[in-house]
Amino acid sequence: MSKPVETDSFLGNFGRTFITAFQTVGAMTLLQLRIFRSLLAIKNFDYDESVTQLFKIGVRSLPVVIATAAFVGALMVVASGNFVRATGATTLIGWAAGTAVFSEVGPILIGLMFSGRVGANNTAELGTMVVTNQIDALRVLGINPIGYLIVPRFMAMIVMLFFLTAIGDLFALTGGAITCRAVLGIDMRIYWQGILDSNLLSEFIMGLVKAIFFGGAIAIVSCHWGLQVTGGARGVGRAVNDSVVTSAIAIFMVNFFITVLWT
Amino acid sequence: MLQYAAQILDASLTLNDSLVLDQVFLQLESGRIHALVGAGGSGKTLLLRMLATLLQPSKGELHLFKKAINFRDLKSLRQVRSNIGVQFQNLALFDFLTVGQNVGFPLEQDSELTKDISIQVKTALDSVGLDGRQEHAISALSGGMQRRVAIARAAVAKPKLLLFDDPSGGLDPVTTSRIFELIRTIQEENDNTVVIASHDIDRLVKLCHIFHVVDHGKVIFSGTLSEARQSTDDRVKVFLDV
Amino acid sequence: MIEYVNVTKQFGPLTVLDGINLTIKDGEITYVIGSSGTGKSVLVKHAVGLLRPDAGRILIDNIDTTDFNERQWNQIRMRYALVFQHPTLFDSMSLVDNVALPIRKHQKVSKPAAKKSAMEYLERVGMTTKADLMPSDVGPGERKRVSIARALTLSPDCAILDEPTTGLDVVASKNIDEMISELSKSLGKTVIVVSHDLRSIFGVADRIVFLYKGKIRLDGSPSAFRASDDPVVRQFVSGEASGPMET
Amino acid sequence: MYSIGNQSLVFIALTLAFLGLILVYQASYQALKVLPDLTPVGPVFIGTMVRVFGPTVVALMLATRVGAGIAAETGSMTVTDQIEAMKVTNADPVEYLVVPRFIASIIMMIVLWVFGVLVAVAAGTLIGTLRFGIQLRTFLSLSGTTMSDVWVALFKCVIFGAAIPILAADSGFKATGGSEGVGWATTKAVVHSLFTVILLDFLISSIAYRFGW
Repeated sequence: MSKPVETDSFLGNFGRTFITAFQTVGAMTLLQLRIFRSLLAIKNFDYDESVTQLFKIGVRSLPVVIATAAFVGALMVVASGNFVRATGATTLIGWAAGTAVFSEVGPILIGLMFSGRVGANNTAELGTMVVTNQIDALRVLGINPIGYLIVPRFMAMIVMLFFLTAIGDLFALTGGAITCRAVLGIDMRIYWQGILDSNLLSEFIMGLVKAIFFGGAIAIVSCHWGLQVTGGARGVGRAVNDSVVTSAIAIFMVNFFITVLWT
Repeated sequence: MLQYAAQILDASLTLNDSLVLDQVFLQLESGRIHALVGAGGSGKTLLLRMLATLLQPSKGELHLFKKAINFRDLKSLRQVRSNIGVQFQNLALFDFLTVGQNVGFPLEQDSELTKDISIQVKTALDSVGLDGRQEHAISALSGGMQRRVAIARAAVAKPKLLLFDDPSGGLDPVTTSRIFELIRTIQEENDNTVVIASHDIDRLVKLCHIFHVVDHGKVIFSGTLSEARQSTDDRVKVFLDV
Repeated sequence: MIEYVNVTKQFGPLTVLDGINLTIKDGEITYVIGSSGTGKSVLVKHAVGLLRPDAGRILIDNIDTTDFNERQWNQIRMRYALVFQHPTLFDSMSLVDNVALPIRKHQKVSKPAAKKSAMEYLERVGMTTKADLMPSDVGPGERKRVSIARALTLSPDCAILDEPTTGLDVVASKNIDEMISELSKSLGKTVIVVSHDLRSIFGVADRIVFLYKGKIRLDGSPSAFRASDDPVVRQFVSGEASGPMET
Repeated sequence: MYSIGNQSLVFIALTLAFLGLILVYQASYQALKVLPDLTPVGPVFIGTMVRVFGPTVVALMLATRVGAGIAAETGSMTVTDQIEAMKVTNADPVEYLVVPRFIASIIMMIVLWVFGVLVAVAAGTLIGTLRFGIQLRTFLSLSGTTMSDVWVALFKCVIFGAAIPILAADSGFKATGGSEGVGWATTKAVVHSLFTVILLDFLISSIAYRFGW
């Protein structure tokens, strides 16, 4: 057996990264197909596990999503503050903050936070089940791990990220409004009026559509890395790391394509 | 007069609101091999950790080498620790270092020992039958070999107090015997005080001088095997199988 | 009846099983023994399709299962109870819910009914008083008993126990040994035990299979084992440090 | 330091490139609705990239990539008793494990910020010139960027770079109970550092705004 040549050159490194990337994407597509197959076999649907997951995911991430959203909204207002000060166009602040929050920054940051809170946790949970043989135990008991564990998580993440983004948008705007008054010293009414005037329904809906896809992507990525774990405690940590990194890339890529296709 | 290498005096320990060690008296006579036996979860590992100065008793005192340990005084704690060697239950080998670096690690931390590290490491690995594997990664060794590396690392600085937590757990009878033999050799060479926590009664009986039975966070018996046979406590007889 | 025909399994460059031929008879207690890392667990995982052989066949009741897919294996697995070395209870569920899960999934019964029948299984292993505790709240010996109870819920014909007494104290070990005898003698089940606990091997086994360097070194009754003049076997039985055995 | 920087390069490049693309795309698209003129898009984009999105997004990515890595590593060392083993041999785990990562993280944060802004601007220029037909010279203008933007961004980089390894190592050292504990610690490290970056970013930006920097 020949040992693979260890190239430490930048190019070799780059090439390896790409090959692993393609392998990962391939494995994730397979997982996706298996999820859909299990979804079709509706009789195997585990109602209890789904409700548990919905509850766990929602409750677990609501506080952190709200807090993030509020600060993100605030941040957007401060960021536009510099230009508003330069141009004096205070009415534009609501429009700028609203567009940014609804269409891009809101879904992306809430998605990142969700992947950190829920996705990473999911990878850790599944990874622990793998290294402690719990997945094998399910198989030995004649229970399909995809149907029992993965499908409920997949659906729960999509549903929950959708609602969390909707709620988060609201809090982001509120956070922006408070900052508008407190830091920029601009009347909140001008800010709210700006948002109402600029008719952001399309942006709002696009953000929610993004949330659905982000939720699905985070679910597949986090389940994939969770089921991949090898090598004990260290392996679980590494898988969580891979999971959040891949989720972040997926979020930025999916985000770009949805925006381009939408407009 | 008896010399004690370590004494746990009336120590209790509370972890997460539950009392895990309850008014423990444990005295370890110097230069002897001590066995720590008891059911799973009875507190053996906690006692070893306390002896290693890694756990501070919530109440009571820990004396090592005739001095009371003050857990706040980091300088004297360092001094005491350089006289303790521990083999952890899950080995705790540094997986980012090679076999040789693992064994040499305790030496590098002690300014008096930094001379000729590689020779000391070689001698230590030789004594556990792993000479020539200095450059290997930890993950390249089998479970039994890793166990021997952990023992070599614990013993390399010739500590006065050597603690072994389940040195043979999950190993087959032959490997187990080899590890117990190894502990005997190390003790005979350096005359250190050794504590072994294990379930392997058959082999402990052959190797150890003094037996301590732990049950529900209490040390319920300390003494030789013949003393254990005369004990009126059924638990002692059950756990020592005498 | 489980038959291994010339089964070979490799992990990377390491040959773990090297042409194993073995027949496990119904109703017997078979112990698979050998030094750490010789592939005892690997051997039994082949019997339930958790691992597939690189070469060779596996026959279960004269049916060749080598090329079965996951769904076909699920049917076979229902007849087995496999208890892993480290108890694999689902740590987010209480003990009774752990036992109830396979009942709920396979017998299509309501949750309370599943729980009630789970309690009956817990009674068999003497764990009813702790049924509502979480796995992390009980000791390793008790976790092992609960995972045996869970494995029995599918009323299997055969139980496979991977190192059931490793890491347990003397008392807990004896309890498990008694349960193993019980399974075979009064319930008539086939039992396969992976172990190197010499005490229980000679106390309980009907038949011993000694695995050494990927091959079966000896296959016979405990008395045949004691009488063997193979130096490796003798060293293993006596547990002595010096001898020809490589570890 | 090498591992913190090198492993993050491809990742930062990918995410920042997509960020650059989307920002210019959105900015141009929205601008077309209100203004006929796309000349300010480039300068404004570069200015915001340097001051706001550059440090923030690079720090968010560093938090997921490096923060999770540090937590995973120290966490698995904690639950396998390697940290305890260090203590008994008189090695200080903080000095041995955290200090080198702390220094590396601050330096790499600054390096990756420069790198990330460059990648994002390159990607943004691509879409600005090709898709919206903005003149290259109009687009690549530093007229929307001031020195105070650079100073504020640098300050942010140092603060974020310092906060991430501390939070991550802290949750790693507090890990308990096997592989599940490591998973928890890693999750906690990601969430805490993501959130802390956003919070600190808001605070620094507000203060900077108040003082007119």
